[in-house]
Amino acid sequence: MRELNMVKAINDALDVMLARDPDVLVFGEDVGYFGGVFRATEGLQAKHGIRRCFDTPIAEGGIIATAIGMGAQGLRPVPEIQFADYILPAFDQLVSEAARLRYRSGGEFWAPITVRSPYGGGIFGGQTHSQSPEAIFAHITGLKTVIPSTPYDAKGLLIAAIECDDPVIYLEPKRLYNGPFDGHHDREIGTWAGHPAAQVPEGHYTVPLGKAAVVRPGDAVTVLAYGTMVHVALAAVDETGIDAEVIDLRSIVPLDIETIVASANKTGRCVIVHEASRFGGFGGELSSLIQERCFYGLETAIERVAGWDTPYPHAFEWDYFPGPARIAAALRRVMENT
Amino acid sequence: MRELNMVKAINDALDVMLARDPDVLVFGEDVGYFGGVFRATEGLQAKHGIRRCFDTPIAEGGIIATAIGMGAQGLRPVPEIQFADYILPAFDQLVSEAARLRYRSGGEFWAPITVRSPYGGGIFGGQTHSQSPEAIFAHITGLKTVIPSTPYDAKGLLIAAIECDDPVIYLEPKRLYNGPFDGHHDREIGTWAGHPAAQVPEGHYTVPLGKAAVVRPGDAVTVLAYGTMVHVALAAVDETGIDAEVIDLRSIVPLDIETIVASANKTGRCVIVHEASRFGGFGGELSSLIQERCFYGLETAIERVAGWDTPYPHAFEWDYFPGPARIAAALRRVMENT
Amino acid sequence: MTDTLTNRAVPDAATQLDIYRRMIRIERNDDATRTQIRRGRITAPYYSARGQECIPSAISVLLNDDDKICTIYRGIHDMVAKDMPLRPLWAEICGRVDGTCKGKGGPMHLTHPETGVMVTTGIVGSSMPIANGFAWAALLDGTKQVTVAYFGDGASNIGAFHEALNLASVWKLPVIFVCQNNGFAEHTRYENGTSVDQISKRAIGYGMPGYTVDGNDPLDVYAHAHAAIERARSGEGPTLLECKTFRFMGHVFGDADGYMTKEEKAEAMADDPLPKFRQKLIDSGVATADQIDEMTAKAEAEVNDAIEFAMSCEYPSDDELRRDVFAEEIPA
Amino acid sequence: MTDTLTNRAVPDAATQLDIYRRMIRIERNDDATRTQIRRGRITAPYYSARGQECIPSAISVLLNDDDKICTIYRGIHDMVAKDMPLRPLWAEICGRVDGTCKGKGGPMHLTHPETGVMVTTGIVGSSMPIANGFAWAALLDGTKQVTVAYFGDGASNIGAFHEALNLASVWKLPVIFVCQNNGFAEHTRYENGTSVDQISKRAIGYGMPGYTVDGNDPLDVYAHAHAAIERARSGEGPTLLECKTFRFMGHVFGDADGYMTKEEKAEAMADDPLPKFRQKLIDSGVATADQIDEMTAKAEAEVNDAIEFAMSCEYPSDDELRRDVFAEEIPA
Amino acid sequence: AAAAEEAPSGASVLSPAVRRAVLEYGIDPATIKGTGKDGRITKDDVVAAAKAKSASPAPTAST
Ligand SMILES: Cc1ncc(C[n+]2csc(CCOP(=O)(O)OP(=O)(O)O)c2C)c(N)n1
Ligand SMILES: Cc1ncc(C[n+]2csc(CCOP(=O)(O)OP(=O)(O)O)c2C)c(N)n1
Ligand SMILES: [Mg+2]
Ligand SMILES: [Mg+2]
Ligand SMILES: [Mg+2]
Repeated sequence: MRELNMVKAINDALDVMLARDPDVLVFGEDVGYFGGVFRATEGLQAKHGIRRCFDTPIAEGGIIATAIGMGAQGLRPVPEIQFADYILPAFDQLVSEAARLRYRSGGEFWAPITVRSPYGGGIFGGQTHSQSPEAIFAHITGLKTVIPSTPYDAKGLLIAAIECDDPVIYLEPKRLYNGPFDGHHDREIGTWAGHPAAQVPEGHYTVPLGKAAVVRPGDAVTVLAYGTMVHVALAAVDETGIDAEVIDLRSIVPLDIETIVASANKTGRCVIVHEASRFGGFGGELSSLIQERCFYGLETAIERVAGWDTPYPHAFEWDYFPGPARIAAALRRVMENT
Repeated sequence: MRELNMVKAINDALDVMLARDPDVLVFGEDVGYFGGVFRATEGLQAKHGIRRCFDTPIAEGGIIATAIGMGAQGLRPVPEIQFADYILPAFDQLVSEAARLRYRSGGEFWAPITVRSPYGGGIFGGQTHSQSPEAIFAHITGLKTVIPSTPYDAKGLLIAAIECDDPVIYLEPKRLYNGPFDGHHDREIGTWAGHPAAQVPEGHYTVPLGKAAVVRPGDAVTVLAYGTMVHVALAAVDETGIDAEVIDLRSIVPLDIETIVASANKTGRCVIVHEASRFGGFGGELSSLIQERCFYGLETAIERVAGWDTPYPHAFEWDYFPGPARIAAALRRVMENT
Repeated sequence: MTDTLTNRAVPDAATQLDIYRRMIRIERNDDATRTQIRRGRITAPYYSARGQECIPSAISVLLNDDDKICTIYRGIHDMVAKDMPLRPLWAEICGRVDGTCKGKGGPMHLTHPETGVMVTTGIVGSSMPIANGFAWAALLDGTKQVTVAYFGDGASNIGAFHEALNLASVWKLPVIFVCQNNGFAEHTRYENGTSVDQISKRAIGYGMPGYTVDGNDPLDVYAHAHAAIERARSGEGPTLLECKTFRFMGHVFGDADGYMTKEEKAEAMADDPLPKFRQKLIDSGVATADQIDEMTAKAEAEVNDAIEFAMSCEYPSDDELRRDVFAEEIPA
Repeated sequence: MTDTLTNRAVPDAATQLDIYRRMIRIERNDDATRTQIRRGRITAPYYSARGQECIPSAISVLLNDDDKICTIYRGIHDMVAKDMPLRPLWAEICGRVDGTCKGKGGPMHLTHPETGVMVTTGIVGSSMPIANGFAWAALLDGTKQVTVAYFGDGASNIGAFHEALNLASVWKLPVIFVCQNNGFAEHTRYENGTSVDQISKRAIGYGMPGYTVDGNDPLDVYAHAHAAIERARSGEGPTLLECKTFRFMGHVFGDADGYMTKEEKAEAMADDPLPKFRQKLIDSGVATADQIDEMTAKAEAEVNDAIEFAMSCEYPSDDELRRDVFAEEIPA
Repeated sequence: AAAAEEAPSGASVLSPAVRRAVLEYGIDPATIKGTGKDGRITKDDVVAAAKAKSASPAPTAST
């Protein structure tokens, strides 16, 4: 099998779907001729033609709106928003239209669009090129939100998202494009080469939405993560030597609550990790769900490790970023606190 | 003292501030000449002049952006967004600019704006005229979010918000404009007349941001609510006869965590109530905070009573709305479950 | 500075009658809606389009069922003009399961794919750029389908308008942007929100034709719509039509109208497109008064039948609450 | 169809020299920035404005310190033209506590209220409507302060542009909207994103004057900016200036430039505003080559001093992380 | 909470999991020596105590 990094895996998924389904369209700013600022759409216009893969003006609201109309007429648009921070000008279209079309038409039509967007920090992007907006999407009923953490999953989840008849926000952890970054920014940073999940099959396959992956089985404590934080959490677990069960959620809507509950009931201890700032973040939902469903199974309070409650801080990137040390400290706390 | 309904109390707060501080400006769609679709700005243009209270085109992003620039130059703009559902086209301005200006200028300037907006359901408004978007604001660091539940608080909190040097989202529960709606939509609906909190002093006073109100002291269970749900929760408590402590949060950012923790530690039982849909809603943050800080004090799992995880449903308004019966059932459950 | 049409298409007699048929169907339907609300038989905010009947009627005679429209809260006239059947329309207004959206759209979000009524938004501006998506799909499929985006004068000031027109023009999409300029956005006058004397001039900024049209004159609307639709169908791209008109009933039914003078209102209402066109049809021998009365009676009967049908329909059952959130039903 | 200026103001000799001083200060600063990045002394995405120096320079000689500018990621030239001091500018680029934003803004969000550099956004379009707020404040205070909103050609296609221009015109705000049209938005050509051949034509849709200007000719920029600023200061409202130019270094420093032909690039670069204006100043006797060389050396020295200053500054202390989120410090 | 007022020491703060365990195993938490932080009783402590209890002769095994 071939080894691909995450960008190439995403490119491959788009290529497979463009070839397989004439209704699939790929577009966005610099996506066509140039191949995307992160190269995710490289070569697709040359191969599939300018009608299937094309550039757009800078108009995020208009891009998403166009996708909605296409979708309602039966196409499967896959717009790219260059950075997740630029989704906000399109927020109205996503919330008031894309997410709600199926419901308010009584199921007559819907918006089967997949919005791809690189997100997250650790790349010196500053305030508006580093944010993790998943929580605001997770709260919008009618939207699905998917976040891969490996090349294999990136391809399989993206194909599943495109084939899904609901609007999907597909957030790509840009810090993982080239390698499984584990948060040790001060060490040499590895690539995907040699990583088992960089083995990406050719052709069509899916990773189902709503199924978490237990990426490290363990008995002592449950760690919930997604995106870049999966790798950071794994590093922290390694470094503490604690027998943690690390779960990669892969999609936060739909959420694989069964896997989460089973693990939490087994370990009685949970640490939730995300890059987004903590207050009002998705960790709150996860924590409450576990508390509601596993209350009498909990040995200690559920902890959240997250970005600080500040704007994404240009000058304090690695302080803000919930790195292995912060996660390890939380792991130790929940193991001690009984 | 005068009795005022909530709209009049808000109007009074604006009037007081326009008179008191020449930097205060009030504007929005139909706000000037017409006095606002809910009459909140009635008479203000006539009294304070067209430079201080004026109409805008339909351009929510532009309205908020203008307010940001005014604020950065030292004015205190109080824009109205006619319905909270229309805030979304301005979401980028609120998140990427208003909330972040102070941080990224290193404290050199900021956006002391107060965005007033009617929100919430129970008025047959359907999908785009009924939503409760507080959770997406609460997650944005740099924004404060305030929600009054009585005329007295509405005036005092609004003045505090205007005087606050940070951007404040001030959400007005439109269902409460004319009376303390308790969720019994099938009964005759009362007005504010005779309600103690409809006694609104003349002139300037503030209700501080970040201080919750214990609106009904009790020992058996803590109920956290804000906006319309305060009155619905009170009705449910009455009907069950349970000795609940009902706390009106009044502002969700800043959050009065001390009052919440003290009550939860006292009662060991909590029910959190909001109109917004449950998944990813603000209840998740509240529930996790209590769980984190009061873990060993909890006698039973914290419950959330909220809107269903559907779009705001035109045809099922009263099914969706977390009315007294649903809250009462939750109260009974947490009292039984030990 | 706005464009002037050189070749003016003229509707033949049958088409003129068809325009009138649509207009009177709209008018009878509007009248009945207000009556039902007044009588307390339905509770809904109602944005009457009384006075604006001519615009979608003269356009819709040029459209096929598979041509799409995207419209707004004040859009029932656009739907009725597109010959959307009234029974499912009324059932939807009443929130019944036989409504075109199973009662889940309600009066502000009516849609009916069979007649091309695809998107109705309550958020000003949002439906305009969505129209581009339908148009793209048509391009890709190689059909001649066009999409009409209806919106108000106030809506021409929100960002979505700009993005919609620019995108449509860059991509030469078969869209007709129809601004129903009734002079007010809620209670705010045109000139207090709009910086240009004619919205059609904005077309210049998008390299597309823009026309200001008498929205109360069916022949003027028809001629311009004809040109725009021809242009769209032949792959040349979008057009902006500004149709000047007036809303007789104010913004929302029940509105006070203190924001204009009595004279101003009376003058605008004197240009009622319905009696004017009726008279014209009779004068020009296209139809007799009897024929028109018959047409009116027929429309009225259809409306009454739809109302009674709607009132007899069931409300959607509780399980519907959790259906259509996603493709799969969500758990209770 | 775009407007033509009748009364062209001409800068006197001293002003011309001042324009050149600003241009060379920008150019030396830009050159040094690229050198520092190349040498690995700073890590930051850098959006060079090499080639666009003339635009803000010819405008800024007409502005006072209390006139405001709102600009974008590609905006350091606009700041330097506004005579923002280079030490705090560089300290900010390097993320140091002596930076103009205590290191918390970083290279994409530089601001400096003392010289009127108020808003710099990374989100395309967002700063344009914010400019209106400064202008409103000026109206209210009865000052003659104007605000300049700088943006790119690509930015003229996003909704914020439309709302900004419409609002400014409806309210007759003292704003000058300056589009620095360099022919590309990232790697996408003008015509693939923009539906009109001249962005200045969009002014028609907002009832304001719009001019297309040679952005590489200081006298042309000056003349039009002069008219626009006069108009703004006298309460007549906003103007749209489209200044045609070219970005020599591509979108972001380090960019491949495969998206244009070598000839196209060479031709654009041949119109370098700097040597052209230098020669003109010498030819017309405004300055000698020596004077200009001295000016250049001075600019270079200032830049070098600023860089060494910045490198010697401390990084902000950890407590700064939690300051300036709100007026009050947040708890750790 | 009610439990907090009764016993002092480690037995006073029982996590929900421990509370359920003592109920299931029918063990009085006051009889258990906690090994957790600040002498807190862990679920393992309860399980160990239960094992010890069943290992000792059954109190009344009337067959
Ligand atoms: C984004 C947004 N802002 C505000 C509103 C409230 N609103 C509803 S209709 C309306 C006026 C629209 O005027 P116009 O576009 O002229 O259409 P008309 O109602 O006159 O047909 C406004 C401001 C809204 N629905 N959406
Ligand atoms: C809303 C938004 N969309 C996309 C981007 C990414 N982006 C950054 S610069 C740029 C091109 C802007 O082009 P133009 O306005 O012509 O300015 P220039 O860079 O040429 O000076 C784009 C698309 C962004 N920053 N914000
Ligand atoms: Mg899909
Ligand atoms: Mg109107
Ligand atoms: Mg450009």
